[in-house]
Amino acid sequence: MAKMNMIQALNSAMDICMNRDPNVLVMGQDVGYFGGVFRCTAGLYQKYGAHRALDMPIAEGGIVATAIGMGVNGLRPVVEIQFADYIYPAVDQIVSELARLRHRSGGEFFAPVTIRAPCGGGIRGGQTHSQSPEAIFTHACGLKTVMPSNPYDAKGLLIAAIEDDDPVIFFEPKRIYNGPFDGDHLKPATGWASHPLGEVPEGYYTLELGKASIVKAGNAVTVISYGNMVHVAEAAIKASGLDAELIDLRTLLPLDTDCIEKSVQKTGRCVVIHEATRTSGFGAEIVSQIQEACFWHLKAPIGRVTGWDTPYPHAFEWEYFPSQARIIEALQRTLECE
Amino acid sequence: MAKMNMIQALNSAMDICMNRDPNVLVMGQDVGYFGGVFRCTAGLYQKYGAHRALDMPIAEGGIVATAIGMGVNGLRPVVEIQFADYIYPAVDQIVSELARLRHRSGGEFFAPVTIRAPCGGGIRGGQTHSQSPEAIFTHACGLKTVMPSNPYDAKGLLIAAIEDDDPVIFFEPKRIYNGPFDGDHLKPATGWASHPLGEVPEGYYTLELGKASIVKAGNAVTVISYGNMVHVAEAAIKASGLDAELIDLRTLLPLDTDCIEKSVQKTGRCVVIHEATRTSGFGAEIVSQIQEACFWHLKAPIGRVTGWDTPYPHAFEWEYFPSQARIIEALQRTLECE
Amino acid sequence: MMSSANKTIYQSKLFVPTASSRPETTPDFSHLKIPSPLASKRPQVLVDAADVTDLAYGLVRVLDDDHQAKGAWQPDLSPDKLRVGLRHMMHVRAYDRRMFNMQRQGKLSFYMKCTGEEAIAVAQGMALEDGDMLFPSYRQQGLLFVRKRPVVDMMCHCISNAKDNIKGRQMPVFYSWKEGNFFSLSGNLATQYSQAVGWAMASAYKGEKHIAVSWVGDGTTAAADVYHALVFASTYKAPVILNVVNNQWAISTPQTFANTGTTFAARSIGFSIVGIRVDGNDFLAVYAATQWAAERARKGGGATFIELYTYRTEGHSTSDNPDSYRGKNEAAYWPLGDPIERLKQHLICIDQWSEEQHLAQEKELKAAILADWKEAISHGSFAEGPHWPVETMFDDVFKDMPAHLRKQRDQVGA
Amino acid sequence: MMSSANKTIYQSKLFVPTASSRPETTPDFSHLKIPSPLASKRPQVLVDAADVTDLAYGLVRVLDDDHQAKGAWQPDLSPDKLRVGLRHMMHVRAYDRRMFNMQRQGKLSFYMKCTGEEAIAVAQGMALEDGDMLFPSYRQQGLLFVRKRPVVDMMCHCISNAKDNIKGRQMPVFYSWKEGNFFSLSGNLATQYSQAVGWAMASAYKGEKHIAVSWVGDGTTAAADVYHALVFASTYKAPVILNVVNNQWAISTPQTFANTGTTFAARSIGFSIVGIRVDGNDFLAVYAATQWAAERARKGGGATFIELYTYRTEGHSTSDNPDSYRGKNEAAYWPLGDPIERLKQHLICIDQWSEEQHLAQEKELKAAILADWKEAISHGSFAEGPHWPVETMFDDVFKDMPAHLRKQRDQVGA
Ligand SMILES: Cc1ncc(C[n+]2csc(CCOP(=O)(O)OP(=O)(O)O)c2C)c(N)n1
Ligand SMILES: Cc1ncc(C[n+]2csc(CCOP(=O)(O)OP(=O)(O)O)c2C)c(N)n1
Ligand SMILES: [Mg+2]
Ligand SMILES: [Mg+2]
Repeated sequence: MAKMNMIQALNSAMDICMNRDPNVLVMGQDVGYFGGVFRCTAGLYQKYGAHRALDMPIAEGGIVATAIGMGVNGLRPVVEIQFADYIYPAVDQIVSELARLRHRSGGEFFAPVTIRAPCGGGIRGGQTHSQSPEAIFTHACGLKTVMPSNPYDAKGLLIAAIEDDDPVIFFEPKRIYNGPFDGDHLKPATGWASHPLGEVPEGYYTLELGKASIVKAGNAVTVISYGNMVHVAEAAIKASGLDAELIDLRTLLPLDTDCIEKSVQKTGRCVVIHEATRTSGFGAEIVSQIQEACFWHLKAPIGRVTGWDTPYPHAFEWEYFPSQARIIEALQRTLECE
Repeated sequence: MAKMNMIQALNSAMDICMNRDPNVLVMGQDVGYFGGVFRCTAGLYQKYGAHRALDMPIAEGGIVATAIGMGVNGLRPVVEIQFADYIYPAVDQIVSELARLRHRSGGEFFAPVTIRAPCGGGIRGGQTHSQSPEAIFTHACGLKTVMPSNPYDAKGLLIAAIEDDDPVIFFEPKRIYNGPFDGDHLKPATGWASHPLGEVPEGYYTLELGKASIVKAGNAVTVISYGNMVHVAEAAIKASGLDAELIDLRTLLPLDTDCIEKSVQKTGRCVVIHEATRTSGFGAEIVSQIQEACFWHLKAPIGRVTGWDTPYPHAFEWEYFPSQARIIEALQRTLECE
Repeated sequence: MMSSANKTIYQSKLFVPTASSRPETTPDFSHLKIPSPLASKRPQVLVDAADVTDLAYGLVRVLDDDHQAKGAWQPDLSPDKLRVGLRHMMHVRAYDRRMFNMQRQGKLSFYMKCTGEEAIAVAQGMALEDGDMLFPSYRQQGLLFVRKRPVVDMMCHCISNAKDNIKGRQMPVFYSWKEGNFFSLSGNLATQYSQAVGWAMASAYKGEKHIAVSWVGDGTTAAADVYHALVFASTYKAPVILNVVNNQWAISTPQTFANTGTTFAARSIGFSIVGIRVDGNDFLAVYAATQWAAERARKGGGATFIELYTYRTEGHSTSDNPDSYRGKNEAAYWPLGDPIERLKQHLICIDQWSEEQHLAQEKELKAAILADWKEAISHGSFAEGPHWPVETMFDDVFKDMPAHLRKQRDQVGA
Repeated sequence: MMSSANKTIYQSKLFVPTASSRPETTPDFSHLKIPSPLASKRPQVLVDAADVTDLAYGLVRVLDDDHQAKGAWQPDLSPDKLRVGLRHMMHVRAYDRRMFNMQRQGKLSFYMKCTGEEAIAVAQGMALEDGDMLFPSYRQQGLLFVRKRPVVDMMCHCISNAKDNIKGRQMPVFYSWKEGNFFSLSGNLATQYSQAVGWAMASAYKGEKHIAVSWVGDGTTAAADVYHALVFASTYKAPVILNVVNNQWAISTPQTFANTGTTFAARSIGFSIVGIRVDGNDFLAVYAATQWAAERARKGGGATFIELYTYRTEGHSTSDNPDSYRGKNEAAYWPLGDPIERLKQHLICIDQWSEEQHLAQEKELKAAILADWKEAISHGSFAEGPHWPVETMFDDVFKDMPAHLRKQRDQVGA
C-alpha cells in the first residue's frame, strides 16, 4: 500500500492500464508532454511515448469523436476533458453517438471510451471552472456515470471504467484532488495522507461500477451523496452528532438502488446532497426513486441540499457551495418531522 | 377566431411578431424559401423576404451562436432546430452562453433568442427524430422551457416567448402538429378543427409563461403532464372513468408550483407523465418538488409514466410511447394505495 | 424593405445566397465550367498539398463528351471490372426504385434514394480494399452492393423485421454491417466524419495498413464535425479519405448556403490536405481519384478531401417534393449527365457492351430485386411483423443489462 | 515501441506534431522566414479573396530591422497617434505587472497577462471605430485601455468587489463593458467568435455601418465555433474581422497541434475569406491590416481573417509555469522582438521620442497604476469585501426573478 492523493491514484490507474494493454491510450488537451493541467497524466508521455499520451487540439467534440473512432477500431481511449465545464462542445458526440452506438447498431459496434473530467467548485474558478454537469449524462441512456470521492475508490473505479466495454463518464471533484475537503474553507488544508482512503494499493485492482459504499452506518436518517460532498456531509454529521447513515454513491448510473432502499427503509428519512444546480439535478432522480420504493417507510419529506439555480459565482463561492450548515439544517428539518 | 392546427398557429405567431417588430426574424435549416420541413415558417420568406426568413447552413451550433450575436445587437431571432434530436450540437452555445450571458455580464448583455424545436415520437422517426430532451435545458439555469399541447396555447406562448427578454427553448410535439393524438395509433387521425383549442384568434395575444392549465378538474388523483402526453392522459382518464385532475404544465421552467401543489394537496395522489426517457427526466424534478411540498398530503407514492431508458426504437414505437394502458395502470396503482 | 407597423424600416445590406433555380425560374447551369479530361494533371501521390491546390478548383474527369476515356486520370480498369461497376450501379437503382415504391405503398416508413449519384459509392467502394473501414452517410448504399451485402438483408433492415440485423432499432437506410466494415449510420449528420479520422488514427497507431473513408453531403459540410475531421486528420496525418458528395441540394437548401463562394474541395487547402474536385457522375474519374487518395493514405501521405460533383436527381427522401423549391426538372439541365448512362455509353463505345445487354441486365436486376423483396417480407413486414421480440428493445443499451432496465423490460410484459 | 506485458506491441505509424522547444532542447526559430516590409503588396480593399491568397502565406510588416517604416502597408499615423499607441501598450504592461504581482500576493484569485502581445489589442483597437463591437478573448485587455475604460473599474472587476460592474460573478479578466461595446468574456473558448458574426449580420440586416471584431488564440482555432464563424461569415458576407492571435502556445501545447502544417491565415482560403498574416509585434503593420479589413467590411466586402504572428512571452496564466514544458527563455529567441521596444525604437528613430521620455512615461504609468490599485481596493478586496450583497447572486439569471429563485435567495438569508 502507498499513500496517494487522488491525482496520484488516477495516474496510477492509467499507468497500470497502459502497461497491461497497448490498446489503452490517454488523450486530451495538455495531457501529453505536460501531463495535464492537474497533473493527472504526468509521466505517461515520458513512459509510453507521444503516441499513447496524446496532446490534442482544443476541440472537445473532435477529441470525443476521434476517441469513438479509435474505440470502434479496438482501442480503449481515456479522454481528459480539461474542465467538466468544457464538456458541452462534445455533448452531441457523447449523447447521440457514444451512448447509442451499441444499441443503434444492434450490438455490432461499440466504443469503450472513458471520459475523465475534473468537476465541481471551491477553487475560485467562477462559472466556467466549477460545474457539475453529471445529471445530463444520466439522462442519456447508454452511459455509465461515475464520481469518486477518494483516492482508493478513484483508482479502483477508473481501472474498472477503462476496462468496461460500455462508455463511462468519469467526473473527478477537483477540490479534493489533493486532500479531503469538508466545506470549511477557512480550515488549513489537509492532504490525503492522513485519510484511510488515501492508502492505495500500488498494483492492479478494480471496484465494481454501480456499487455504493456506506461511509458511516446510522439509524436516524440516510444521507446520500457523491464526490466532494461526501466529505462535507460526513463532517456535518459529525458536527451535528446525529445518528445518520452516509452513503457514497460512487456510481450514479447504474444506481445502487438496493443500498439506498435498504438504508431508507431502515431510517425512514433521507437527505440527498449534491453540488450541481438543484433543478433537474441528479438528486431529483434519487428522490423520485426513493419516494417510489420507500414511500411507506418515509417519515419526512426527502430533503435536497444542492447548489443554487444560478451560475457558480466567483465572489460568493462559499455561499453557493452546499455548506455543512445547510446540511445540518436539512438534517434537522428532516428529523423534526414526526 | 379561426380553426388552426398547431403549424398554422405557430406560423401565425411568427407572422404577427414579424409584422409588429422588424427586429424579429426567423432562421434555421430550410425555414426560408421552403417554409420549413414541417411548414411552420411557410410563407414568411415570401412575405418578409430572404433577409428575415433566413435559410441557414447545417450547423446548429453556428445557428444558435449567430442568433445570440444578433440578439446582443438588438434583434429577436426565432431559431428553428429541424428536430429536437439535433439540438445537441448547439448545447454549448445554449447552456454556456445563451443561458448565462445576462448573469455573467452583470446584466449588461442579453440575447432574447427563442429556439423552436419539434420534439417527441410517434411518427416512426426512430432514435434521431423522436427525442424529448427538455430536461437538460431545465437543469441549465437561465433558460425558460416551454412545451405547448395545442394550437391555442402554442400561439399565445410562442408570441410570449418571442417577446420575452429571456431565452426560451420552445419544444413542439410534432405528433400533434396536425391534430390531437391520444396514443391510439390505430384510430383514424383527427384534426384540430374539432378540438376546442383548435379555435385560435387570428390576431395578437399572449399567454403568460410559467402558468399551467387545468385541463380537467378532479379529486381523486392529480395527473401532471405536458405536450403530446396531455392528450394521452386525458383519454386515459376518460377511458378509466377515474376522477382525476389533469394539469398541462405548458411551461416547465419556471414551473407553476402553485397550481401543482394546490391540486396534489387536494387529491393526495399524483402521476407524472412524459415521453422522455425516465432517468433524470423532468418528471424527477416534478416528483421531488411535490414530495417536498405536499408530503403530508400524499396517500400514495407519486407515479411516473415515461419513455423507457432506451433509445427510441423504430419497430417498437408503440411499446415505447407511454400508452393509455400504462397510464391507467399507474393511476390505478396510485389509487389502490390506502 | 420590409413592411412594419410603426417601427423603423430597415434597409438590409445582408448578403443572402441564391439558388440555382426555384419553381418560378428556369434552371440554368450554363455558367458552370466543365473542363476536358485532358485539363487535369495527375500528381504523384505523395505530393505536397500546397503544390496541387489547382486540383481543388478543377474537375477531374476521364470520360469525355464522346464517352471515350481520356487524360492523365484514366484508371487501370478492365472491361470486366467496368461491367461489374455498371451492374452494381444498375442494381442500386433497381433497389432504390423498388424500395421507394414500397414506401409509397406503405411497406416502409421512409426511404432515401441515391439516384444520379450511384457512381460515387460504387466506384469508390471498388477502389478500396475490403479491410478499409467505411463511415458513410445515407446515400452510399452502393457500398453495400460492392461489398456483397445480401440485398435481402438490406431489405430486412428497411422493414425492421425479425431478420433485421439491427433489431428494428433504426429507420430504413440507417444500415450497419460490421462484417462488411460498414459503420452504423447515424441520424445526426456528420458525426461519423470525425469518428472516421479516429478510426484511421487507431489504424496508424496499430501500424496497420487499413484506411478509413467517410462521406458527407454538401449541406453537411457546415457541421462542426467536418471541421474536427479536417483539423484532426491533418494534425495526425490520419490515413483517411474524406468525401463531400456535392449533389447541389440539402433538402430545399441550395449548396450556395454551404460552399462559401468557392469549391468544397478548396476547404481543405487551409489544412494542408489535398483537395480534389471530381466529376462524380464519371465512374472512371471517381475510381481513379479514390485509388489515388487510398494509395496516398496507405503510403503515409495522410488525408485527402474529395469533392464529388454530382446532382441529386430526385427528392431528398420519401418525405420530400423537390418541385416545391427548385426549378421543374432541374435534373434535366444538369450538365454532367447520368452516371449509369455515361458508363454504359463508354462500354458500348469501346465495344464491351450493347443496348441489348443493358436492357437484359436491367430486366434481370429488376426481377432479382423483386425476388429479394418477396423473400424479405417472408421474414416479416414492418406493419405486421414478425419483428424481434419486443423485450430486445432493452438489449444493447449496455453490454450487460443493468437492474433498472431489467425492471423496465419486465413492465413491457416480456 | 511501447512495452507491454503479454500483448501485441504496436509499431505506431501515427504522426504526432512536435514543439518548437521543450525544456531539454534549445529553442531555435531560425527556420522562420521573416520577409522584409517591402515584400507584401497592399491590394485594394474590395479585392477577390482568390486573388490575394499570397497574403495568407506572407507576413505583412511595416517596421524593418532598422526601425524604419517601409513598404506598401505603411499606415497614415501621426507621431502623436503613435505616441498614444506606445503609451497604451506601456500602460497595459504596467497594469499586467501589478495585477500579476497582486495575484502572487493573494489579492486576486487568478490573472492573465498579455506580455509581448500588447500591439495587437492596442493597434487594432485604435484602428476601429467606437461603435464597432468587440468580442475579445482574454488577452485583449489593451482594447479597454484604447476605449478608455477606467483602470480602477477593471481592477474592481478583477477583485470582485462592490464596484465590480459584473457583480462578482466572474473570475478576474473576464471583463464585460457594454458602454464601451466590449462584449462579456466567456470562459468557454471560441464561443464569442461565431456570436460576433451574428452581431455583424444583424448590423448588416439593420443597414448599419458598424462592424464586429473578434479574437481567438492559435490553440482555440481548432474549436467548432471558429468553423461556424468562417462558414456563416462567408455565407452572409458579414462585416466582421476575425483575428487569430498566434502566440505559438496554448498552455503547454505548441501551435503545431492547431496549425495543421500551414499558416492559420490560410485557413480562410477555402471559405473565400481574405486571410492576412501579420507581424503581430509590429504596431504599424497590425494597425494597417486592421484598418484595411475594417474598410473592406464597411464597404460590403465581408469578413477578413487576420493571423497575428506573435509570441506569448510569459506563462499562460498565474496557474502556469512555462519552464516545465518549453525551452528555457524561448521568448528571447523569438525573432520578432517586443512590440513596445519596436515602436519605441521607431519613434526614436524618427526623432519623436527619447529614452528619457520613455523612462519617464514608464515611471508615470507605474505610479498611476499604483494609485489606481489603491483606489480599487478602497472599494473592497476579494478576500474581505465589501462585495455586492450576497443575494444579488440570484439577480440576472432571468430578467425578472422567478419564484423558485426568490425562494432560494431567501434561504441564503438575505
Ligand atoms: C445535425 C443534423 N441537423 C439536421 C439534420 C436534418 N437533415 C437531414 S438530411 C439534411 C440535409 C443534408 O443535405 P446534404 O448534406 O447536402 O446531403 P444530401 O441529402 O444532399 O445527400 C438535413 C438538414 C440532421 N439529420 N442532423
Ligand atoms: C472549450 C474550452 N476548452 C478548454 C479550455 C481550457 N483552456 C483555457 S485557455 C486554453 C489554451 C488556449 O490557447 P490559445 O487559444 O492559443 O490562447 P492563448 O492562451 O495562447 O492566448 C485552454 C485549453 C477552455 N477555456 N474552453
Ligand atoms: Mg446535398
Ligand atoms: Mg496561444
